[in-house]
Amino acid sequence: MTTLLRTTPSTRGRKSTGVRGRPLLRTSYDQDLTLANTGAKRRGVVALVIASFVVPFLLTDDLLQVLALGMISAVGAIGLNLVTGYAGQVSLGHAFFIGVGAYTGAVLGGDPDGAMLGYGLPMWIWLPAAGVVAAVAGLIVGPLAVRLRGLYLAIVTLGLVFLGDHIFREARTITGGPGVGRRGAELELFGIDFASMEPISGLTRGQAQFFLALAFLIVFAILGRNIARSGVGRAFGAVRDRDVAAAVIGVDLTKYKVMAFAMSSFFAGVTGALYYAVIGVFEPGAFSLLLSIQYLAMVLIGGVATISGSIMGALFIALLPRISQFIAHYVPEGLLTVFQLEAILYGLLIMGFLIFEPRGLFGIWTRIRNYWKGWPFSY
Amino acid sequence: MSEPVVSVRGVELAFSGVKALQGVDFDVFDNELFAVIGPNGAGKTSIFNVLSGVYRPQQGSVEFAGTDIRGMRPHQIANLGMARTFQNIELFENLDVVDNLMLGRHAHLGYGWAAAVAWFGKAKRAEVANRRRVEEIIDFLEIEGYRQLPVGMLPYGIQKRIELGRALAMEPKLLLLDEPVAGMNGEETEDMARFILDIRNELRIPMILVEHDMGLVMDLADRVMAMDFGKPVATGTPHEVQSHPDVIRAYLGPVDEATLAEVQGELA
Amino acid sequence: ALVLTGCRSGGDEESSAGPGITEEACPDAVNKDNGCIYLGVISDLTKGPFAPLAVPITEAQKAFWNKVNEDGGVGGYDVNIEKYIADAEYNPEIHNKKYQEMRNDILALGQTLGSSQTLAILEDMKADNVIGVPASWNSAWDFEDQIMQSGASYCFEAMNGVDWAVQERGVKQKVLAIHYPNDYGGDAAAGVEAAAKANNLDFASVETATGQDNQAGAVAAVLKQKPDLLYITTGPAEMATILGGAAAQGWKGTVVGSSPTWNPALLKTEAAPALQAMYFQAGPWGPWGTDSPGHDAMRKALADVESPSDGYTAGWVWEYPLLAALKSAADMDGGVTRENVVKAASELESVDYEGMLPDESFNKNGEPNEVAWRQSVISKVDPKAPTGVSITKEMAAGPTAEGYDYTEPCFALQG
Amino acid sequence: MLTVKNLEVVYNDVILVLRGVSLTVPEGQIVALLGANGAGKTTLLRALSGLLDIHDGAITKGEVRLRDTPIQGYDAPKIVAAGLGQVLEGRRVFSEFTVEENLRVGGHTRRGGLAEGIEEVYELFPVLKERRKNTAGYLSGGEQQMLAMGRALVAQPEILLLDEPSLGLAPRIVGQIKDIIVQINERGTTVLLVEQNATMALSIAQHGYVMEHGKIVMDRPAAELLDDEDIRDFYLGRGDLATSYRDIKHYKRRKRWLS
Amino acid sequence: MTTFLQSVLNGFAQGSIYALLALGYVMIYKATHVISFAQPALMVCGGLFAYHATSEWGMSFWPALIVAVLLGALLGMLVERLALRPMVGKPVFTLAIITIGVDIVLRILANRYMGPDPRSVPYPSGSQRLEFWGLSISQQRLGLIVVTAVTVAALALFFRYAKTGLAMRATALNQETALAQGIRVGTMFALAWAIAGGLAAIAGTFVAATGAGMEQNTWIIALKALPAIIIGGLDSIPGAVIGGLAVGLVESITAVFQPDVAPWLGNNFALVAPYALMFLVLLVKPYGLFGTKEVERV
Ligand SMILES: Nc1ncnc2c1ncn2[C@@H]1O[C@H](COP(=O)(O)OP(=O)(O)OP(=O)(O)O)[C@@H](O)[C@H]1O
Ligand SMILES: Nc1ncnc2c1ncn2[C@@H]1O[C@H](COP(=O)(O)OP(=O)(O)OP(=O)(O)O)[C@@H](O)[C@H]1O
Ligand SMILES: [Mg+2]
Ligand SMILES: [Mg+2]
Repeated sequence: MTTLLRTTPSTRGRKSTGVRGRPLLRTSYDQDLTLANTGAKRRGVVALVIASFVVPFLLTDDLLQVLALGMISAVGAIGLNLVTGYAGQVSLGHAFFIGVGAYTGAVLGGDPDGAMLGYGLPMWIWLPAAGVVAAVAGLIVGPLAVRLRGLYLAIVTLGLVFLGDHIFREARTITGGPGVGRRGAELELFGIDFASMEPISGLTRGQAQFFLALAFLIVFAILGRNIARSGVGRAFGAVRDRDVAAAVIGVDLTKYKVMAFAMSSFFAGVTGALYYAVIGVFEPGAFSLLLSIQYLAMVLIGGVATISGSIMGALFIALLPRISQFIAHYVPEGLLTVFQLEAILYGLLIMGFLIFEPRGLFGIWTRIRNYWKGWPFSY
Repeated sequence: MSEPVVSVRGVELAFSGVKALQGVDFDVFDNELFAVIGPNGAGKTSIFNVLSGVYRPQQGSVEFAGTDIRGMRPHQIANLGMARTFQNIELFENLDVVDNLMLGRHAHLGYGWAAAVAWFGKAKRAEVANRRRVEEIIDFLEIEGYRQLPVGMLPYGIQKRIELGRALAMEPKLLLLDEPVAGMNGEETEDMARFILDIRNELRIPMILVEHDMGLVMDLADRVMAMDFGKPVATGTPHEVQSHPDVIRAYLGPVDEATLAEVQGELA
Repeated sequence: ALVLTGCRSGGDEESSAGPGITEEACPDAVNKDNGCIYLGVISDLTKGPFAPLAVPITEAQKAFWNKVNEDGGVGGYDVNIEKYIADAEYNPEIHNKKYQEMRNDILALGQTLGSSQTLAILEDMKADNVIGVPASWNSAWDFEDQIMQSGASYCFEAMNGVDWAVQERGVKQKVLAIHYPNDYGGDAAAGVEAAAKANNLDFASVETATGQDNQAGAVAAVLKQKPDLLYITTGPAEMATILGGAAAQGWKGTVVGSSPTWNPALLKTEAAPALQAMYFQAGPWGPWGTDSPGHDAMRKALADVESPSDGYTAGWVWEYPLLAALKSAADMDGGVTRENVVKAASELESVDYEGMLPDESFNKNGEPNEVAWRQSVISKVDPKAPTGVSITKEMAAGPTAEGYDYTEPCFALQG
Repeated sequence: MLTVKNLEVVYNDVILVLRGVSLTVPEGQIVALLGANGAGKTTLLRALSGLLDIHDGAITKGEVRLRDTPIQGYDAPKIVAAGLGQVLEGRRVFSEFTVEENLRVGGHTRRGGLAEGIEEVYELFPVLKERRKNTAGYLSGGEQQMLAMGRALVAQPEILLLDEPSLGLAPRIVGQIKDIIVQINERGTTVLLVEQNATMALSIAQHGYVMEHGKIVMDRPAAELLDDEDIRDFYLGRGDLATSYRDIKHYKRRKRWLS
Repeated sequence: MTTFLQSVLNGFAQGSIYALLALGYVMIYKATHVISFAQPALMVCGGLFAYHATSEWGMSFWPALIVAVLLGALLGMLVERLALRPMVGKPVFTLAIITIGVDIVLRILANRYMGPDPRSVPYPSGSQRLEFWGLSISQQRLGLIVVTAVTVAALALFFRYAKTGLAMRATALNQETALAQGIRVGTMFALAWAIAGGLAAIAGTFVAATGAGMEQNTWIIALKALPAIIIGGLDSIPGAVIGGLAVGLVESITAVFQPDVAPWLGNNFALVAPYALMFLVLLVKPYGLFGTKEVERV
């Protein structure tokens, strides 16, 4: 039984957040199954949507870009959460799948006259294709997961990152090679060029990309949620918690482990393609262990096995450099330069966060929610 | 009686040095409650593991619902209609009660990953329909109050009941119960006994029961197989098995003829 | 306060003179009455592979502009290169993000380190009319208007190194280029190949990776190929490992490396004897200890530096063209604006390098084949020199570089 | 002598599980603690042996004293060192270890005589000796339970807390466990026994407590409890074997002392 | 043939470094089931301790090595106490991410100390080499191999005969049960980290004594030990040693021969060859060569 993401093997029962929600009256199972199944959730969603439309008009382009990239990586984080959080297969190989997606997107959607391979296909082809190619890569890796457990699997997937790095470095007509890199796919959808510096129907590039990323995130978050709430997501949870028991009740372990990898890689693939299309130029070094770890941090900081947690985690990691930059400028320079401080703070914030809130942002959110649910009576 | 639901012949199972099962033969028939008893380490759980495909016996044949299931993978056997509970609770502890039971219905969902991703339409209809069945089981086992709680934090007795529910949700053709009343007090044991009787009488599912609570076994079982050191030592009605000298020896340890007669007398 | 300044407020940030330039004095200004020009730096300051070089480069550039300010500034402005410094960890993605953060606040980039990194922002730079000083000597930059590079590219430097070795070290048969597979190593290897061809030498090349522990293949290649000349473009530790390893196993020959292969601290390692015997450096200009007014000024400005290195020298020299462009923009209609700086830079035909480089070495006004600078110097190991090397052959171009048809970069960065 | 006064325990800062529990385990006695599933018995034992914080639980009120020393602030190793041993609920053998390694870990705090200690356990449970080189995780449920018991005995604690030691054991072994408890008690070990098998527990205990919803609801000599009608009904099931399980026609209404 | 033997010898020496590092990972894994991504930083710090001892305190190599080991152990304990102890009982992957934070922090501090220059520790007999049968090996590589052998033997004995060794493994398997046996779980963690810190310091010192010494990018070496521990089996001491040596050998042999034998594998395939070997081993043995199989029965 893998215990990597669960608590250390100490308890028969597992700790849980505890506070019981009030029994909420439902009149049909159907209602119970809808996405926003409580009034509070529905109001929350509405508030979020409104906020998303206001934010781009309040912030400068550079911050909007950070947020847009954060939202795009949130899709990758959802993908990682599917395989690692929901299905319990710890993967350090996410960077590899993101890379596969990024290069698929760049090749299919890249400039046909550029120095690197490019076919100039439209976005509605290259984006899903990037996901599909990455998913196929996931399908190939999946069977390994059936044989391996826990950290063995984690390090093997880490091996993928190194092998991938080698391939990316050597496939120069596709990737440009180290120190050179290549351009991502052309960012054009419905005739709108999202990479253009010219205002797009009144919107700046930052605003336009923000909306593009938002739409992308909403679509994939819903897909992710669908997987999570369906029989597939439940089967993932069963495989994670107790795989023998899962098999004995009729869950095909091989099938679901492979499926988890494929689905997760699909999310990684589309993220990779879009992310690096927005970034513009990228080189093979981008898909290193560090990237995998960053995604793992998103999942852990956001909250394991929650879709909204993945999103919060991704935004947090995206904003973290800004946050540490902000704090670093308030600490007097002495022994360390402001940049060293910044880098150290990045590490410290991740640590501090996990130490003080091991359940992640989603845990904080649940606590706040529970508090308000009970308000003005507290339990 | 009619065709057996399960028919086990000459099963041998060994683990590096330990002979867990040797020459095990038995049949279980429709609507029968078949009990397996024996001292610790006799091989009872191993029989369950062989039946559900967790262990692969070195020898012998296992037939279930007309299919030879030896060598089949656990989920395939489950999909043929075999369900079980475990000696150590094996629930999905991070999932809530409803999800645990819904997982019991995994094979009945009838939609694939594509429908799941799309959700609306087929997947949603299937979820609603199956959820209805699960609610029936929740009613049957009287666990309404725990529906939305993660099972990990529930008391032991309730967890045992949920595990039974998960097995029932599979609509099995055969139900294997491994020590369902271990760790329960008298009253809880009675409740469990009642559920077992209801399953038998209302749902008409044949069962194999492994249990150390002799009172329960002798009262409920139609037939009993007693085992020791991986071998069946006696099979028959509760009364027959109870007074079998080998069984008494297995349970009480080596006894002389006089005490044996005494115990037999007491039991009779 | 950078998070907070993310608000879309308009108003005060855009001053009359355009982005990156204010009538207000610089923070901690030398000349309180001057306005302020802000230069950005996007470098590799903490975790990236070039941090050991980039930190001195950045320090030297701060010192350079500080001296400019002490001399009265440029066209009524002081120049500030301290406020907008960003650490991009040698990562194009972060480089891009950092540029987005500062793009409205700077007049030009006083440093943009890394080729793919610079490419990641080049289109935006062009759209913004921002010129930049690279921290490299890449032949590709000779073909970019908005990138101002000083000295000969790695490619010419390598040609000159090989030509020199043929003339002075009796290299006759075989040259082996060991290089990183990137813009730096690739550019140099192309130069080595051209020179090998021109000199009728056998040529072979080996790509190697960063990390001392990853040089076994390179060492084996040297032992197997037995070249008489080894041209290396790696980092210092890698170079020392290769040279030391090959020498320990009996190889003898000449080694020429580009300037990034050198660090004086290598003379304290076990490879020191081998280095002294075989290593030479091809460089774009004289090292730290060279005698010239510019070098003097630099040494004075950086007097309290603990251990001098040629990272400082490079950082210092690179800023001269930018200073020249600012000066000439100041004389134009409209004074110092981004547009004028871009225009001035593209029209520069010479730059006053205070003797560190010949004035005519910088010329952007014409086809690269005509105007690109092709001369470099060769230094030898000299434990007495402050940075462990001193010039053995003065600035010159070898026959290969002289005759090279320079219609495209030696090593194509993606276009 | 172990005394607990007015103990209150909370999990995750919110779930109040013990609500003012007081009890005494006199030196040299066997005390039984009964209670339905979820009453809080295991929680109480965790509180006594310093294992609460690993479950995100905490003592919020009250006092635990071991021979007049308050020990509620101690961590588990310190409590073990003070002579309090525990057989954890649900076996919890080190599954990747062999049987013998498990026993050796059990003797971690024992000073000397480890080999003899292990040998004694083998005498009590011959199966374990047969399986000494086997991986503990592959033992049958009952064998693991024996191992858990054996492991606690190697440490030779002065006070032993037993959490359902008879769980999943065949009747013959239950009898054996019972004998072992009596035996070690006679050798001077004080025992607090949590059991669902009330007949067994009460037949060897001097005193008994019944716990319900985190409170002690009965506190009587064991013999009296054994005679109490409610207790018989609730814990011993079908009274005196008069009826068969087959005759149970309806689910019993829970008799609660508290409700 | 000599080329081959020489590359084996070189690989063996380099593999010793990996073996020491791998042992560090294994120690921490054995007591906590966590893979510590802070090992690179501990190695760098260890090397710098030795550097400081030789260049600032004027010590010679061997005393400096001992100082480095002690300081390294202390640093390991400090890290454990500050960053890991509060997380006892939390999911191990959360802990792994925390070690990454530790690594970032320590490495920045180390870089701050190092500055741009490589720092090297002088080895007594300098760059002298031992020659035999046409092969050659430098003195300090030989010293490294001997030190590795001694360390490994000491650790193996410790785990074989000291009850602490067993207690440490018990802690990793189940903290609560270990506590209930009176094992000081915190002490076990601290001990594991101390040993890991000490091992990393030995590795770091020898890294600083060879080639160009310790510089800001040297930390990457420590990642090579990751395939090593998988090849050997995560919790096995002999496994770590054999895995480390295997990685060293494969790397060295691939570096020398792959460019000629299999050029289609691309440049610098040696960098990923250890991972290729790891895949092969796992295909046959899912728990590495000597790893303990996870026990699972229902
Ligand atoms: N996977 C395995 N590996 C090694 N030995 C095993 C394995 N499974 C079972 N055994 C051995 O086989 C024997 C029978 O075990 P089994 O679990 O079937 O007993 P049981 O009758 O269920 O006992 P209990 O009543 O104690 O649960 C035991 O001695 C056990 O050690
Ligand atoms: N770690 C935990 N977090 C939250 N609640 C818990 C935790 N452990 C136990 N509980 C709750 O505390 C209550 C008492 O549990 P406890 O395990 O002490 O009962 P018990 O009397 O030992 O029951 P059983 O007979 O089933 O072993 C139960 O309601 C249980 O759900
Ligand atoms: Mg069993
Ligand atoms: Mg309990």
